[in-house]
Amino acid sequence: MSLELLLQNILNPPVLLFLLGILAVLLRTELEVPQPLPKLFSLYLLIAIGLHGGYELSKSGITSDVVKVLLLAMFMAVAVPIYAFFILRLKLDVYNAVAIAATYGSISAVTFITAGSFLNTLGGKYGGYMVAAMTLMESPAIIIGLILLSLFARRNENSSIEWKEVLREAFLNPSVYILMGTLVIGFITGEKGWKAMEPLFGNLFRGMLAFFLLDMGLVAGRRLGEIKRVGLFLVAFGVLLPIFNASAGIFLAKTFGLAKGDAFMFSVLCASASYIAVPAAMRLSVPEANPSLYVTMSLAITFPFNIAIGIPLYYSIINMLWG
Amino acid sequence: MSLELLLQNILNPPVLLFLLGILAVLLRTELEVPQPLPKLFSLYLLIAIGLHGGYELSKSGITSDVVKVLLLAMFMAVAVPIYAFFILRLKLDVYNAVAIAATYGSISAVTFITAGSFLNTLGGKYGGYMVAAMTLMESPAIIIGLILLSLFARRNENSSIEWKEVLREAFLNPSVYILMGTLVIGFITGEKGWKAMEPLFGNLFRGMLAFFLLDMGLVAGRRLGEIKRVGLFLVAFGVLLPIFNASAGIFLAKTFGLAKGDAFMFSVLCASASYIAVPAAMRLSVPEANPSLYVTMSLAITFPFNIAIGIPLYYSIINMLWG
Amino acid sequence: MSLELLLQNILNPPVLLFLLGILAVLLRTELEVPQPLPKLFSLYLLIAIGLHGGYELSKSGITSDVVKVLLLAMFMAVAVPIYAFFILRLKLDVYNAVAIAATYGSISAVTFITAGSFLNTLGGKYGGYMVAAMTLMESPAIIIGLILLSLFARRNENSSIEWKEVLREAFLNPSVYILMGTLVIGFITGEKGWKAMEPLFGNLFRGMLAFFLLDMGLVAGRRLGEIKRVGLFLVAFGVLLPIFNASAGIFLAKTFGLAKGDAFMFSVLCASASYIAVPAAMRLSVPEANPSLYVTMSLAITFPFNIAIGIPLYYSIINMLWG
Amino acid sequence: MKPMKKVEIVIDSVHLNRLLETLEKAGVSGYTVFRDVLGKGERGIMAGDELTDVFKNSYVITVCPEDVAQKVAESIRPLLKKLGGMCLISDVLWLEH
Amino acid sequence: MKPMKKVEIVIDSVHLNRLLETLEKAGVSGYTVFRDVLGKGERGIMAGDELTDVFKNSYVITVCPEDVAQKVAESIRPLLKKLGGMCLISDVLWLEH
Amino acid sequence: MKPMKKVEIVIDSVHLNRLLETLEKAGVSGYTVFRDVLGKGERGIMAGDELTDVFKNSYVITVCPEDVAQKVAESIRPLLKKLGGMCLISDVLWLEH
Ligand SMILES: Nc1ncnc2c1ncn2[C@@H]1O[C@H](COP(=O)(O)O)[C@@H](O)[C@H]1O
Ligand SMILES: Nc1ncnc2c1ncn2[C@@H]1O[C@H](COP(=O)(O)O)[C@@H](O)[C@H]1O
Ligand SMILES: Nc1ncnc2c1ncn2[C@@H]1O[C@H](COP(=O)(O)O)[C@@H](O)[C@H]1O
Ligand code: NA
Ligand code: NA
Ligand code: NA
Repeated sequence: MSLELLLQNILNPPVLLFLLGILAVLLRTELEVPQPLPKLFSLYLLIAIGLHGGYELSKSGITSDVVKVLLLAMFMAVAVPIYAFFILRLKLDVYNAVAIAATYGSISAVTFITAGSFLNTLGGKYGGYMVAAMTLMESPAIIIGLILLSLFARRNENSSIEWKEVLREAFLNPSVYILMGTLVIGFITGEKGWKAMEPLFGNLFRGMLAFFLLDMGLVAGRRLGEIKRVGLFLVAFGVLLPIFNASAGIFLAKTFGLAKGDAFMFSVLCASASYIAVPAAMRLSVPEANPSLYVTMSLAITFPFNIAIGIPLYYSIINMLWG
Repeated sequence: MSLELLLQNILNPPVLLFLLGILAVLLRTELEVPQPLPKLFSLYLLIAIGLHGGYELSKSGITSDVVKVLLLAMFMAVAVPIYAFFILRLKLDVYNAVAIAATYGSISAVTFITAGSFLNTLGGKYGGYMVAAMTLMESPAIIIGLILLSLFARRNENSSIEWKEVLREAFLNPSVYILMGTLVIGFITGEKGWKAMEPLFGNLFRGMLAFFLLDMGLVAGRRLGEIKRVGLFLVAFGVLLPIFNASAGIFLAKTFGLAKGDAFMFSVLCASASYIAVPAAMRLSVPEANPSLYVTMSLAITFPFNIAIGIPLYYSIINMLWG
Repeated sequence: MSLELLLQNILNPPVLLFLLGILAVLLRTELEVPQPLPKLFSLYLLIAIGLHGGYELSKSGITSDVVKVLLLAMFMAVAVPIYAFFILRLKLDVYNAVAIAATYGSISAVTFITAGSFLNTLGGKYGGYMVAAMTLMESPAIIIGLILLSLFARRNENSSIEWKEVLREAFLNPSVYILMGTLVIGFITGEKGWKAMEPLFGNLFRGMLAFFLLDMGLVAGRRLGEIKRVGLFLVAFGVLLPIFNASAGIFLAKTFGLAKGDAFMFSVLCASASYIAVPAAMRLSVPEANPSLYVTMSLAITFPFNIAIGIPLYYSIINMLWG
Repeated sequence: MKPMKKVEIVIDSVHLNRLLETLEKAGVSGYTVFRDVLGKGERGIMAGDELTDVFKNSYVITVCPEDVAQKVAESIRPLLKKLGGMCLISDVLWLEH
Repeated sequence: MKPMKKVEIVIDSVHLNRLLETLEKAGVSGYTVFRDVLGKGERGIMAGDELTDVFKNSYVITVCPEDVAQKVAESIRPLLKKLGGMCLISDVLWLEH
Repeated sequence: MKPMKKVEIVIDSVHLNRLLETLEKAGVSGYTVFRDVLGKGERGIMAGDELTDVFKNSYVITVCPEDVAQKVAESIRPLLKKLGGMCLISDVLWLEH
């Protein structure tokens, strides 16, 4: 990865605001973005990306290429939590291994969005169906995680998994639902719908992302203090697994002939870890696992790593391979 | 009403987001737009429509046509709660009849705004004074309701109505106040003022409406479960009275020669029911009435009906009559 | 000051919305902009002004003129709280004198922003470094105040000032931090960064200011009732000191040859009083002082005075001197 | 530490102002208010409605001497009868400072 | 005024629904819920995390007769054992209206 | 169920951190915090001011054994004397789990 690319990524208002947020915590300022403003930003970003993705999809149509991407996405969403689990079991009990594996099997929408914004500044493009791929990749890890749990954990009756609840939590959690819904709405209403929504959900997008990343920096910064309790193994895991996942994604993308921009976004999806949907699901279904581990790893290690270094790194690899 | 018109209304991002909100509740997702974000959206919409209406009014001036519309608005705002009350008394006690009658005598700003957005997509227009008409129509129903109450209910001393409070609640409730205030500000500052406000309060308007309607869908959806407790009579009332009110509005509009767009907006005002100002006032002044009835009817029956079916229905009638 | 200029200032949506907010309280409407929406607006305004100032600074570069302005800013930020303290001591105990002096020694970002918006409508301009000057002027008054306190108050051990806390509170309070941070980000990312942020942080700026001033009107209005308890001396102080400070600022600006727009913004900074950062710091470090005094003076007297009368007044003086 | 009575009240948010006036008239020296509290009681679920305060409770604590508590209870009873809600009284020790 | 038991419970917000179901099964006639409460206990600091409810508590009050309180305590104990949290019981007088 | 003391404290939100530090030093095992509580007392109305925490209270509950409660009371008294606020102590039963 060239230093230039790294700087091009970092010296951008969104990433700098993220760092400003982290620094605010380190310097113990009392800066905060109080609840529920973060929810306003995350809702906005999900709706914006859903509507825009749906609109793009309505232009391109659902081609065999689209189906290919979706199948690859599905495959990685199932594979990652499984191999992550067995790696984690080397050091951790079943509960924590399940929760962390599920966290890394799923994705982070904000990482995806930041990568898209980075790609745009370089003049690149990705297909609207990548948003569908992202949506597809959110949930399977939760199911896989709980299957692993019921296979490997001996829990007493009381703790039996309520599958109906779990399936709802997995497939109808707010972010999956809103992404899916707005994707469909964007697809149905096409050009005309998008033109009406663009002033809010298109033009303001990068500014809102920057604003939200300031808050993400605060949230990540607050978790930084917990890193020492996470231990070296998990810190290394939180950096190396994303790199490995991205590489696996790039390999698949090359093998199956994805376009350059799509390959990049796919690798970012593989590399990213969930910090909203999966932690909420794990807290509910695997209360034995320690949320300080999986939330801290996802928020304070993997997310900043991807935002600052991962994104240009994966891009430079792809740049080499796709030319 | 042609199917095409119905689809043209429904296949729009705002209405689809409203349906997405309802569906989110039916599917028991945990999607929510937490407080006070809904207040941000409703404040925004009120200010935007007030400023824009005032600006339009500053262009057209206050003509005899304007006075005509305002008088018609006043007339309907007084007439509707009276006849609604006597219809409701067929089945209900005085308290609930008063509360529901007041609810239907007043208006819903979001219904008005959605209708305006629908009109725009069809290339239609309405006068800025329609916003003044809407403002005028919010309050009288509360007063009429309480006059009916003091005429027909036997309450003990303790429950005597505090008229001063009631009048303040009616004429200075937040939405009336903000609409009136921004209407005046838009009127005073004219072209120059509007140009400065347009990027926020004009360009983003349709997107913000769509965002807010997602939340309105959630709120309406949560009330849907109460419909069975409301009973068939009131459900029918919640659909038929709006149609009747709209028809009465159309009849008056035709008789007094209103322009097409104004007639449409006027009919929507007549058809709509309040779910913010009036319920708050009724809860305070008529605690004997059951809020599950009037809030549910307004939010879960009449509002969705108007948004999805009423708006294109009234438009197609007007289209026939005005040609 | 010509009446025309006064009207030009007042008959603007932002100032009128401020008055609408005050009136809402006087009429006892229940209008409110609930928490944390005010924080959303104030964060937005700080980020917007920081990014834009940094961008402007990246165009002009850091010249000797810039250094001159910053030194003047520093000087006033130290001088004002000192002479304010001795004036206040004529009537008040040490604690309240310190707290009020610090309040007036610091600045109000919203007053600055409103002045900038006024200047723009008149076709004027100010340098991006004025934002840096503003940032510089926020904190010193807190330190000076606490130095005065330790010199003049006899407090028991328990109450000894925790200087480390105080310095952090002064230099790393949220508004100083965010202004400084976004100024640097705007400077670093220059033209390209600003272009990406402009749709949100540039185009919407005046609308957001107007929205926020509505809330500021409510907050100021709620404090109006306390004015009678503040006493004539402090009311006079709250109007006369700003005028004196602005005059001192104008004198310095003229002496040192500042450009017209910069001189105006500098005089507004000198005239304005803090109602966020300093009150929070005083509440913490000087609990003996009565917050009803310093918050009321700053919010309900000086802020409205500056917004409605001070801004055009200082401008007309400068217009005379600079021609 | 002084023995006092702690009075806890849950009431519809729309009627909060009226309750506070009643408390002041009964002579309490202070109170603490928690807005936006949810709940369930005889009159059904109060789960917030995001648009108005119609389905929202407020929770108020006031600490006072026995005789004032008695007065508070009496003046609140008709309010609760009409508007619903809940009122609890218990013993506490008040730390004097 | 009727002597009753006041049961106070602090639990992770994610498990609030389960708690309320348990209370209803135990036969309480009502409850009051305070969402978004922070705290510290055996399992560390619950300081909110702004993105999910993972590090947030809810605080619930339910007032009931002694026997119901007993039942509530029993049915809540396994919940608290597994999920953490706190449950307190004390005496109050309930103002009848 | 173990008999314990429940200590309730109302304090200015700006001084919350200092209070929590004091509690920890006094040896409490946990606490629960309600932020953004309004109120009225000797020092006037705390009705929130929307811009800072200057006119806002926080409400804290900590449950502890009698001796710790005593210690808490002592170490809190000077704080309340200087900063205002309120502290209550009462008896509760703590459900062991
Ligand atoms: N037994 C109870 N325990 C705790 N809170 C209650 C109880 N009963 C009623 N409440 C509270 O008081 C409010 C009004 O009660 P009600 O008037 O009975 O519907 C409810 O929404 C609850 O917040
Ligand atoms: N001694 C205590 N006093 C007050 N609240 C407590 C206490 N212990 C625990 N809590 C509350 O219960 C929550 C869960 O406690 P725990 O399961 O022990 O971590 C904490 O976050 C606190 O809000
Ligand atoms: N008698 C009381 N009952 C309940 N809360 C009180 C009482 N007195 C004071 N408070 C609370 O403590 C805060 C500070 O009280 P003070 O320092 O007396 O102004 C008030 O804002 C109230 O929230
Ligand atoms: Na992943
Ligand atoms: Na109507
Ligand atoms: Na100043």
